[in-house]
Amino acid sequence: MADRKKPQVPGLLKGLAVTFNTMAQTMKPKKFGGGAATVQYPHEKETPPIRARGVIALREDNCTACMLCARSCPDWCIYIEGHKELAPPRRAGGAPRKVNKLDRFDIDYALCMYCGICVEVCPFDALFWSPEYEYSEPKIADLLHDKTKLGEWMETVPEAPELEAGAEKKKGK
Amino acid sequence: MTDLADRQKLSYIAAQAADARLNVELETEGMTLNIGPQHPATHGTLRIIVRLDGEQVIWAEPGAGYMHRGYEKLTEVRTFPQVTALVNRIDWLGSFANEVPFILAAEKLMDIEAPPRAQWIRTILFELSRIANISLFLGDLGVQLGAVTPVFMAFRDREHVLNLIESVTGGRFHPNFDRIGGLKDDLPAGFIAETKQVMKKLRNFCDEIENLLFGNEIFQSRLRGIGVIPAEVAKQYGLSGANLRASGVDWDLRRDQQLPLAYDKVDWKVWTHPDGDSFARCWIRLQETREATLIVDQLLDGIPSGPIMAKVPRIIKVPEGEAWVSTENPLGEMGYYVVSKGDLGPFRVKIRSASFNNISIVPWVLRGVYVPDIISILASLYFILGDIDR
Amino acid sequence: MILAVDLPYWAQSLLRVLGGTVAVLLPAGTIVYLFLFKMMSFMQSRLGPMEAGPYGSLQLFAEVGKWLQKEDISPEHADKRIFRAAPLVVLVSTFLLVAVVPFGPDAYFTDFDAGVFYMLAVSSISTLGILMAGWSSANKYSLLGGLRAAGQLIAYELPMVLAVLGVVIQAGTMNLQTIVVKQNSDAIFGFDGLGNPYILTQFVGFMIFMIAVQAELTQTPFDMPIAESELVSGYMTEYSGFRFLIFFIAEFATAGVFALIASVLFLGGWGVPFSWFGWDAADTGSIDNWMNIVGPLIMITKMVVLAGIIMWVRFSYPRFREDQLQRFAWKVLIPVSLVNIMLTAILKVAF
Amino acid sequence: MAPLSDETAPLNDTLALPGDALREGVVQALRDALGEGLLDSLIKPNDDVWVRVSTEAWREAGLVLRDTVGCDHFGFLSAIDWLPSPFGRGEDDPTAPAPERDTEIKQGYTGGSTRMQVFARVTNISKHFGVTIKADVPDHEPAVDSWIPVYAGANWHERECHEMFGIGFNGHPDLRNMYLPMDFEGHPMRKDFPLLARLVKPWPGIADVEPLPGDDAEDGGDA
Repeated sequence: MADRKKPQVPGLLKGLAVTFNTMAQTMKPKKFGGGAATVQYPHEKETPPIRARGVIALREDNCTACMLCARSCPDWCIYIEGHKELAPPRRAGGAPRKVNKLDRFDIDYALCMYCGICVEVCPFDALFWSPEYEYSEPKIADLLHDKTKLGEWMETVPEAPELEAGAEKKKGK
Repeated sequence: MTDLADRQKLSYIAAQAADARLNVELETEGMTLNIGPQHPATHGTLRIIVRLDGEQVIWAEPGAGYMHRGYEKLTEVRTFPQVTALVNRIDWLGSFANEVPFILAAEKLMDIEAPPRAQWIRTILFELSRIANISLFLGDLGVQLGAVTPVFMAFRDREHVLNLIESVTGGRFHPNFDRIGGLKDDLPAGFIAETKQVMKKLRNFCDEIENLLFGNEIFQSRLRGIGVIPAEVAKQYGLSGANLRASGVDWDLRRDQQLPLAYDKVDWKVWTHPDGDSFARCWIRLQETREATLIVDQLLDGIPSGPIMAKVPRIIKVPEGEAWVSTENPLGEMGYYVVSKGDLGPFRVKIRSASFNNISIVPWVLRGVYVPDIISILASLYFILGDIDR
Repeated sequence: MILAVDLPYWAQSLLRVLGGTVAVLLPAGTIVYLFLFKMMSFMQSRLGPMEAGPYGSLQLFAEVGKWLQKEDISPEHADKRIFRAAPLVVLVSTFLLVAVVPFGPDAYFTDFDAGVFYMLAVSSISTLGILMAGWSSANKYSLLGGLRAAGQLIAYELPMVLAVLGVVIQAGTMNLQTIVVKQNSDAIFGFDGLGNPYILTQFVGFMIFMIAVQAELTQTPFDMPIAESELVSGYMTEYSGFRFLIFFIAEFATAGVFALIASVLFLGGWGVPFSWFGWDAADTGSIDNWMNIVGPLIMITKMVVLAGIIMWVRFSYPRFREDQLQRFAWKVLIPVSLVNIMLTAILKVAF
Repeated sequence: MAPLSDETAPLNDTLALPGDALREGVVQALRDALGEGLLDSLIKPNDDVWVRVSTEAWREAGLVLRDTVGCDHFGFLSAIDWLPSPFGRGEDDPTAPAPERDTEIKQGYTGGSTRMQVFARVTNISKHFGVTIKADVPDHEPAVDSWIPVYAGANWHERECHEMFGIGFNGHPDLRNMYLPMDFEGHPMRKDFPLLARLVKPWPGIADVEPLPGDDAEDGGDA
């Protein structure tokens, strides 16, 4: 410590001042801009941003069981089964259309790594991100959610956010 | 810093003495202490076996690999977009920065370049993840040295940065936002204004840490002259990032190579320190955090408008070839050597992660130090387990 | 405890036991809740425990309950008898310490003339307990922690003794009660508005004493024996359940007791300067009996202030290295305190 | 032990990025020093330089790179197994016949003649360029000289490489496994080592859409 130059205020005192100021800041009432940085979670909740990748929601009607999401999933955590069905024709007098109907659309959230590739590749706008995050389960097997559960989360899907100045208008999804 | 040479000589002598004691076996029976794999100082699962004479280390051997996830093998069964989601997890604190070199390597092979707006936003997010990463280092440094408060300050202010990253990418830790040819999405409205606010807070955080830790005489006496790595040795071991710059080597991949990123558009400074000791490494990181906030501020002012995605085919096949791209990640030089055979996925990806090299110097640098210095040297070398083991 | 009422011996003993327990547990509880839970949290921009009781005030009981429920594990290769006894030894040292602290004109457990000497002697018993814990745990971290603790506590005993010596010279007695009375009734070079709290005349001694206390208590920046980032938890590594709880209580109770002792030695103990009230120092009997009730409160206030400083430093600083600590003790603290004693002695003789 | 120095490396040519002449100089320097040892080289304009040296010249080439060319910063050292994977990406339909797969070993840049190659990357910090250097690893006895005498940092990289590819490094003091238990059999990064996670579970991407009754002539599945 031979090379220690004497500072104006000893560093030891400066350190004490920093902790003291933080304490004062935390103890200051909320209305004066004080308060703790933490949030008392079950009582207050933070709102996640619009784009937050909380959980994947499924709009079942749009899904055609094309398997693109299951194929692009890096973790192999999407399981799809379906069957073909005759649907009423689009135009009056047309032939009945063959459509794919979903029997099973499961996402195993124990495997999912929330990369969002499935949502991105979906060509039919059937998968969406929802910022919902409170769906933990005591048992890991219960994290395999089926299409009903995924459909329920559709309600929590927000509108896409406005873009910053200078961005190009987006086309499609 | 006048007696720098003396301190280097002292540590050199201590290392020599440790060697001698080990070789001549004059010492009394030493004690083998096993630090880790689960130990508060290893923030993860690094194991260090040290042989002690009293409290002095005569021999140390790190044992990595408790978190090896085989990413190099995994990349071989994944397509290029899937690998992006994977490499996020290498250095999980600065995860966006992991994506960039990989995407740049793939773009190099495909011979496309992201549009300017995408490059700027990439650079902004790159620097934001650097801030998120290093601010946690600054807090953790305190914990390693016994000060409990800085880490909470770090978490408090890093939260703002993570919120920013989340508002853009949707992921706090694993953005998976970079795409071959550009970015997934544009910035949401209000991002620029908010980021400027946050950068102010971060600069304030840097000041607080400087007062709380770096100015503290105890802190300085713990780190000054400890764990000196001369520039020659640092280069031999392939140290990179702040560890290399702390040894006086002026080498920063953001400046010293031409990549399609916006670093050459802003005015910034590469910090170096001649000492090469633990204090220098920590000090460089502190300065770099501050510098990064300034870089972000400047970048925000000049984002060009335009598209964020170049024209790329919907199904990405990367032409045959080999490419090496490395960037200056928060931990150091992070690079990907991508070999493609024209398939959907890479044929081989060699991931050169910074911490692997940074930690391989540990047996060299730990000789002759005391047990508490093991911790401070490890902390100052700054590793992330995922980055060592991949 | 000689109160105005005459009590039978058994009742006096019971009162002493109760008083002792309160005097040990109350400061410990106050310090843990006020500083460890709340002040530390505020300094770190958070709120601390908030769920158990209003503002987490019942958190202490929850913690105690938690520790009591846990299994009492001792490692297979541990020296079991010593391992189990060690926490008690540490706690005993705390109880012995509190025995000489005067809380009021008549509110004390014992009042004997070698109080200072006794206090310094029993405070090192905890070293023994820590060494026992470190050795018997059959764990290298514990051993290192125990050895560090022994080296450190012994090294800091000396500056503490020397710092107190200044006070003893000034007061001319080793009786803690007399020291308190003297501080409150003396005058500084003729000015008697404040009495003579020795923090003013013995400021160097006070600083050295507080630094030594910080080291005795193994609080940051001197917490190498515990050093959670190096030695996991030092000598406490292998302890769990109520034995850990005892260590924990002992740590903070000792902090409280040392803060009490510091306030006795340097801040005027249970009194505020007597001249404010027109009391005559020569006759302690003239001091009103209610001082036995107010005195402890004054003591607790002073203790909270001093413990607050100890904890504030603890939450702000990084820790030293073992060799730096020894160097600091032997090369800085001891010479300075020796000079302090010399000056005190010269001034004492001169005036 | 490296000499002690406390000088700050002064750098004035900060953004003087290397030209291709510099890269040609690298190749020339290696050719001068190694002669026959330099087997092939590739310079991509404004990008990078690859060289391939013979197995015997591997360490010598490292010394030349460090001392003559000035690449004193060690990047990494690893290996490539050029055998195409016999398992693909594990996305095969177990019910369908096994797909035909390429089995031809085809090396990348600068060619080669063996299945495995070691390659390394070193950087010249003062002149801002890097070199990727490769060497064939003999098929019958996969071993090359260790680079530890050249770059001390190669130690861990060679251990990793030994463990993952089964390549020996002559002169390496301590080729213990880093990641796997010492009695682990096989070398995980070789292409013929299966990635079991992709084999034990069927790929969920195989189309599982039941066709309409009496409609099974059509390909059931992809919409």
